[in-house]
Amino acid sequence: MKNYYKTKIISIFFAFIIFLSNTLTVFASDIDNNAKKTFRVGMECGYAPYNWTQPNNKNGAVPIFESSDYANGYDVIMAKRIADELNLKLEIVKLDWDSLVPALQSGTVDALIAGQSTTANRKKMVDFTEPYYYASVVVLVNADSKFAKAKGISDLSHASATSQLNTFWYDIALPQIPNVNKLSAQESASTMLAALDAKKVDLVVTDLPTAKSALAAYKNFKILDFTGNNDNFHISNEETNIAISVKKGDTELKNAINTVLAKMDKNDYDRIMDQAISAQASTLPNSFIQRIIYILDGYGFSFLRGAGVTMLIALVSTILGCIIGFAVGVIQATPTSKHDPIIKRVLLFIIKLILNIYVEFFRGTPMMVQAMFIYFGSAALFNFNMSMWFASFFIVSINTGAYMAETIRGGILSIDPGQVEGAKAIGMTHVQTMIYVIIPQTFRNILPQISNNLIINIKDTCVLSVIGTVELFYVTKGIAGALYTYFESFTIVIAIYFILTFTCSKILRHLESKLDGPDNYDLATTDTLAHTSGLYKYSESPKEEGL
Amino acid sequence: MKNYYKTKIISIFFAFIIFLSNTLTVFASDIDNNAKKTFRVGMECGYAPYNWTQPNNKNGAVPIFESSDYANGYDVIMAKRIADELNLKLEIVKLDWDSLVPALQSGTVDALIAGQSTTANRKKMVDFTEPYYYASVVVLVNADSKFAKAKGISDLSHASATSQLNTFWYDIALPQIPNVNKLSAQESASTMLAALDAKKVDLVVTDLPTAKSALAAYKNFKILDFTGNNDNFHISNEETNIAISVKKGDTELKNAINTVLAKMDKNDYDRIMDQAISAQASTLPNSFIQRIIYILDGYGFSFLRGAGVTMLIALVSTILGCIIGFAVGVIQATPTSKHDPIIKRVLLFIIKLILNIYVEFFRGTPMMVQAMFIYFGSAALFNFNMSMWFASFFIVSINTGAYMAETIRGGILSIDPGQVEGAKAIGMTHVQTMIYVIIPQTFRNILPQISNNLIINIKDTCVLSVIGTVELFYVTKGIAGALYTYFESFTIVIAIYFILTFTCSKILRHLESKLDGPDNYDLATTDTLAHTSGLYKYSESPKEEGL
Amino acid sequence: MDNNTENNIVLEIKHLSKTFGKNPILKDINFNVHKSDVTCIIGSSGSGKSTLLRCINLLEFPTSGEILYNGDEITSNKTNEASYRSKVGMVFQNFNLFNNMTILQNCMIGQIKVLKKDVETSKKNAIYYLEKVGMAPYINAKPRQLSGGQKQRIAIARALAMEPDVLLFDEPTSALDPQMVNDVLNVMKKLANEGLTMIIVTHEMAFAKDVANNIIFMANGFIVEEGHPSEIFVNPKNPLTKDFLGRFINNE
Amino acid sequence: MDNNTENNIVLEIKHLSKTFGKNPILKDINFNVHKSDVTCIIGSSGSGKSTLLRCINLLEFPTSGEILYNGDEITSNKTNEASYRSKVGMVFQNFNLFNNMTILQNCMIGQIKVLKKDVETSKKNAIYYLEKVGMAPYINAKPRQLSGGQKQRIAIARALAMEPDVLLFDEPTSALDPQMVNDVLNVMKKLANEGLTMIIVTHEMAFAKDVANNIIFMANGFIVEEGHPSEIFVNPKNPLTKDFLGRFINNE
Ligand SMILES: Nc1ncnc2c1ncn2[C@@H]1O[C@H](COP(=O)(O)OP(=O)(O)OP(=O)(O)O)[C@@H](O)[C@H]1O
Ligand SMILES: Nc1ncnc2c1ncn2[C@@H]1O[C@H](COP(=O)(O)OP(=O)(O)OP(=O)(O)O)[C@@H](O)[C@H]1O
Ligand SMILES: [Mg+2]
Ligand SMILES: [Mg+2]
Repeated sequence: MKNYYKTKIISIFFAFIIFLSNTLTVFASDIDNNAKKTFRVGMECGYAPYNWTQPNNKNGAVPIFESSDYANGYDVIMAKRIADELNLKLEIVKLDWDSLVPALQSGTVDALIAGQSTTANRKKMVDFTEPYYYASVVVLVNADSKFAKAKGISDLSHASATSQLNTFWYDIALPQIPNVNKLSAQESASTMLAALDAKKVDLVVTDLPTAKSALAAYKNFKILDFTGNNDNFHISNEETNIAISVKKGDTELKNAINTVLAKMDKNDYDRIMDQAISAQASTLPNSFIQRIIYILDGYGFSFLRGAGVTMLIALVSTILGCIIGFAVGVIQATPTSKHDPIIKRVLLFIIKLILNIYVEFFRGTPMMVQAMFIYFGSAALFNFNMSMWFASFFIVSINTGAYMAETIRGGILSIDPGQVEGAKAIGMTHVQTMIYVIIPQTFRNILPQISNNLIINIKDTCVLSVIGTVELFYVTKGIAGALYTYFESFTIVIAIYFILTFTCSKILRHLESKLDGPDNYDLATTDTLAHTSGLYKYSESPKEEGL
Repeated sequence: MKNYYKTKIISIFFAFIIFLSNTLTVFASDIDNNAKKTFRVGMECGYAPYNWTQPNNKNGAVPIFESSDYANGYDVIMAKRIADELNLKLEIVKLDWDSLVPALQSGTVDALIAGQSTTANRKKMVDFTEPYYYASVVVLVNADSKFAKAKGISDLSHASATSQLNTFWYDIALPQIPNVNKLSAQESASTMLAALDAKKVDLVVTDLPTAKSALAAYKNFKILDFTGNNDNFHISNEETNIAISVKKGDTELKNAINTVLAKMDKNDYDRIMDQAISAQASTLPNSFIQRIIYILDGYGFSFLRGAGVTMLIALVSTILGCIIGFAVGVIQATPTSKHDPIIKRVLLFIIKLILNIYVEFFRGTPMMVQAMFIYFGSAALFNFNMSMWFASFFIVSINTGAYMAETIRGGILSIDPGQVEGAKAIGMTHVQTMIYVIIPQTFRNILPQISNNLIINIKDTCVLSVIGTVELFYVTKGIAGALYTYFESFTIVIAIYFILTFTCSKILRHLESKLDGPDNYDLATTDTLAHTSGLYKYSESPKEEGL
Repeated sequence: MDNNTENNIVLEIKHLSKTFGKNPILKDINFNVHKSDVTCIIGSSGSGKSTLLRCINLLEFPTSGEILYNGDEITSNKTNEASYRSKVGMVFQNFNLFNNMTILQNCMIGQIKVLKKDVETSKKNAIYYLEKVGMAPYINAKPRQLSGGQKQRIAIARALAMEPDVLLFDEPTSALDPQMVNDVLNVMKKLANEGLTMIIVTHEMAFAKDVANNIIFMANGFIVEEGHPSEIFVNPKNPLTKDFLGRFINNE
Repeated sequence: MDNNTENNIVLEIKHLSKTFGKNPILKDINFNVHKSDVTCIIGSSGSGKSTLLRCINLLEFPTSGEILYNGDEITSNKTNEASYRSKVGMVFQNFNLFNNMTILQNCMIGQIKVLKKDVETSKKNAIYYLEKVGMAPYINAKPRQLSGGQKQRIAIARALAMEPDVLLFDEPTSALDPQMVNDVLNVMKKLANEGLTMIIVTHEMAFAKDVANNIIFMANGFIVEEGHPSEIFVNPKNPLTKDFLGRFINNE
């Protein structure tokens, strides 16, 4: 069984990394193949409780190859034991889930100890050892639920239930509960657990390791394990047997590992799994606050980078968008009179019409759809392959511009018409009037709107994930999925968003009061005037003073 | 092979329907089991080219049980042939993908002819007949690509490639291409094809029926089918064999079907598949415009309902949000002077602080995260189980309120302070001043902003899909996935969004000019005055007129 | 009207001063206003006349000093500003008409919302005062459609329609022609006779001389001289007053 | 200054009329302004004086009729409005100072941006005119911090600093005290001697009499009477004029 949600996030992320720098190639070729005594084991280092990443070597964690982090979990414990028994030097290689089999086939790693179930498809690609774990299917309920005392799946009749999307838990196991009220599948293990915690469902179906891990995070859950009971789910071994894989034909290693496994039985496995889960529970601290610290410790840099990307796109696009918005808003607020030359009026009419279409279209359609059309469509229609970065800036700017145009049109209309007349009366052209008199006053009045827009942009960049931009929200979903720490990760990201937006809004508020200028003025003294004019002689007659 | 993306959408949708009305239960019990001569076949009616829904009976489509629509496709053709040969009356039952096996087990249907591959898991739940199709894995490229002439998968070396997320095409087949540049998986078959069309990748891996269907939509694609060649993908039969399933133990029906299938061979299957695909191609018209009409014809009501939900949430929430925003904005713009009583100042300070936190928090964090926290969190923390509708209105309103509060604060600040003084001088209280003088003027000035906000809300309701609200965007994603008509469906939805937002923005613009009032006034005549005052006697002295 | 006793004092300004930032604008202002008094404040531009009126109306808060209205200290925290202002009205130098309302609504809103009169009475009353200033035909116009003098007359009518005890006028005739000034003068005289107390800031010395029974001359934020028009305009004592009134007295 | 020949005509107004909606405001206005003329327009409130000035400045477009500036038809489509207005300046009844600028910037911006003068010269020039109206010490203030009379003087200084050929004043002394009116009068007289052409809308008859060499009396959108102040103020011919000037002539 596999957390597909996580896979998706990580694989897209990984693909993006490859795309950018081809690091994987470099990485793969870096490995020297002469160290005969080394036992290279590939795993994801992010599929608790089988394997996970931690920032220190607590609980016997093993350093990850070419990284400052450590790996731990059931797989790592098993890998250490196998390496010990076979007298090999263990090296843990962290790989994307989708890269595991290719890495094994290419010889990058010697074996995969990665919580893989022995599906027929995989069997064609690799050779499996004997199972090193049996992941039986269990039910999780709230301890205070009326189903907590169930003795078999028929006692769960009429319960509302869910499980994870695209898993055999949901597709095959769940429907076996009689008269079950099967609700829609949850996208990830973490949302599934959150739904149970929120009592949106009576129970969830999952496997034992996941359930045990969940207990570490949710103390109020209870596991219902009907193993050995006839009134249980009927699931094939293929799905529940978890085994180690080696390169096809590498019988030598396979046999060696099998001899090690032969020394253990199911009880040993369960004991080791409990050990791993308790290590995980001890790694993932008990209290909410400490978990947040733990996540920040391990993933702080990812959050930072995501926040950086988000802020970069939001800031640049807001500025560009404001410029576009001012240009469009000013043109749209240009008055036409019957007395202007006909050419000017026609031209202005056409320009205004085009700008109107621009504003209405981009304001009126979701940015996500626009992003897809522009990014994919530019290539399909015009054969113009724009970069992901260019597309991101372009899309957000052009959207901000459309919104700002309306804001600015409104802002201009709300300035006292006397200001325009004052400017016209001293001979300013329309453009000069706008630049020196109207826009500065509009700008001050719409600063709260600009601040709103910047904040919207900070948050809305998340839709850019459809074209592969790795911004803050995208990063967070990945982390939440990897650690089952749904509320914790989102609390962190909410805090980060809040800090970003709050800082921006405070800076803009400060700008507002700065633009308002001081509440009082200083009277110019003789000296100042003499100094500023260089010529002027201030007359100090009492009459002048009295004015 | 299955389109998982689609499954997800449909299953959530379906679960929602069950949740609301338990229609499925009613439906299942409605079926009378005495019609012995009936052959009830379950399928999804939305997995082209195996089966799909169409609005008419063209190309020999069969009516769907208890529906005004018709089903057609490879499965339907096969079902008709089997029913004919066995002299049974065919009845097509449309079921959610996830409900297929349970429906078979419960006896709701007699057989599933639904493009199912014969995976081991399924084998445990149902009995499969002999395969009735072999879905070999193929490669799709652009006809003008340098890979178009490849003779085997090794000729595809170094190509950039992708496929659909969570399929064996991506997980198992794709990595078999040597040195492939494997990009991140696409969420659905439709985006996968769009990416190839946009030349973001050199090739995609898929199965033959999908590829053939794709050709109907994308004329510029070419299929590379290496079947029979050694240099091909190595895939197990389990994945490629497509079979009919009957209830476990129903050997009678299984054998009957097998005798029918025994009369056909692989060539027959391919011919029938081609027939289905050409029917699909003829169902799905060639030109872009006609396809759009076709989609509108079949799914018009779904679009309408989605648009209705979207508009309902957007309108109600914008109005509620404006009210919240005005309340908050007015309080925040209340001036405090040193001369107010200390209690009033402290109270106002606290209220302003709380409102500030509200505004900054809701402006500052993504609505999607808020939706999840509020919807799940309200139950987990306060044991308050809010309905999906209440949550939708609540979340969008409270967000709009936070944005509007800032807008209104800015709007109030930009009104000439003389207006406040004028009102105060005739003895109005702060609240009266706001209600009768300041807010009406602010309201007119910020109408463009309200229009912006309404439009944002129309579009942003799409994030409510995380809590299961079936609004426009959500509906569209489902339709796009079901028909492989990515650009067409999104063109439709862009048009719908545009119509909705454009109408709203025009209505509000109209309101703007209406609020501005007529450009000229009518002089009150003696009569009017006498009429209005009921008392007043207008003096017509020349002096009065001259004023 | 000169024989006012202490009991008749409506407004008492004691040691009032006002500072904007570092600039002192009003410095130790002291004067009393009796019932039915018409007090005219004259003085050069920027001498603090408007600021003084705004302080009396509590639109600006005095930096120090006291303002007593019918013997009550109104700068204290306990004053209900709104109800005080409904008794002490003000006509602004720049009118401050409500832009979102027609002329009629401008004159009715205060009566309806503050004085809680019904709509019919308010309308009759509004039209009565609009007629007095010759603006009755314009009841449907919006402020932005009117000429300066028309706006000024509306502002006067709006304040009168509230029928306050005290009215503060800030240059109520600045945008009016001599004929119109005359009309407004007559209205004011009539109101004074009916018992309305008025404080008028004006630059029209003739107007001040005609209407006032007390003249206050301000310069540099101080009250330089105060007295009956017959004294001030005929025999100004302070050299600043003499200088200021020079042109007017010569014209007479 | 009376012996102007036809060659000296700066502004020629021919059959000008203006209608707002259904209300005719200006009706068949005809008059000429010669170089260095000081034309005063008087008339009751709402008679269309401001509208006439705004038409001359092209802020309102005449419904019919012609305006010729130095012989050129300026209501035609070909006129460059901005450059015309840089030669024909205007001082507004409600000042219209730029709220986003200090006093100094208000007086400099036009010189820099329209006349393309350099910053130093503009500053010297601005301070020169500000000094003339006694507002030099306030160069750092913002318009909202000034009294009515102070704003009015800034508005005058701003227009003067543009050194136009023709200046249109809309009640330039309405917010000023008699002394200040005197000062402004002197400034204007000096400018007239230096060759500036002025059209002044005013309610101050004394001022009009002192400064003008041509008086136009308007009523109900018509020009009722036009002539030298010595005629109009002494022997008004039209009964409307007589009625209007009644109070002023009596006061004299
Ligand atoms: N935008 C407008 N729409 C309709 N009517 C207007 C508009 N502007 C001015 N008016 C009307 O035109 C008439 C003349 O106005 P104008 O401002 O020219 O008068 P004025 O002679 O300057 O008066 P005052 O001495 O009071 O300033 C007035 O009755 C006024 O109501
Ligand atoms: N908000 C403010 N901030 C700073 N200074 C101000 C403010 N309001 C007024 N002043 C200053 O206070 C002084 C007095 O202003 P005030 O308006 O009371 O004068 P005034 O006597 O009414 O003059 P006028 O006859 O021109 O209307 C002026 O110098 C003005 O610049
Ligand atoms: Mg004043
Ligand atoms: Mg006027």
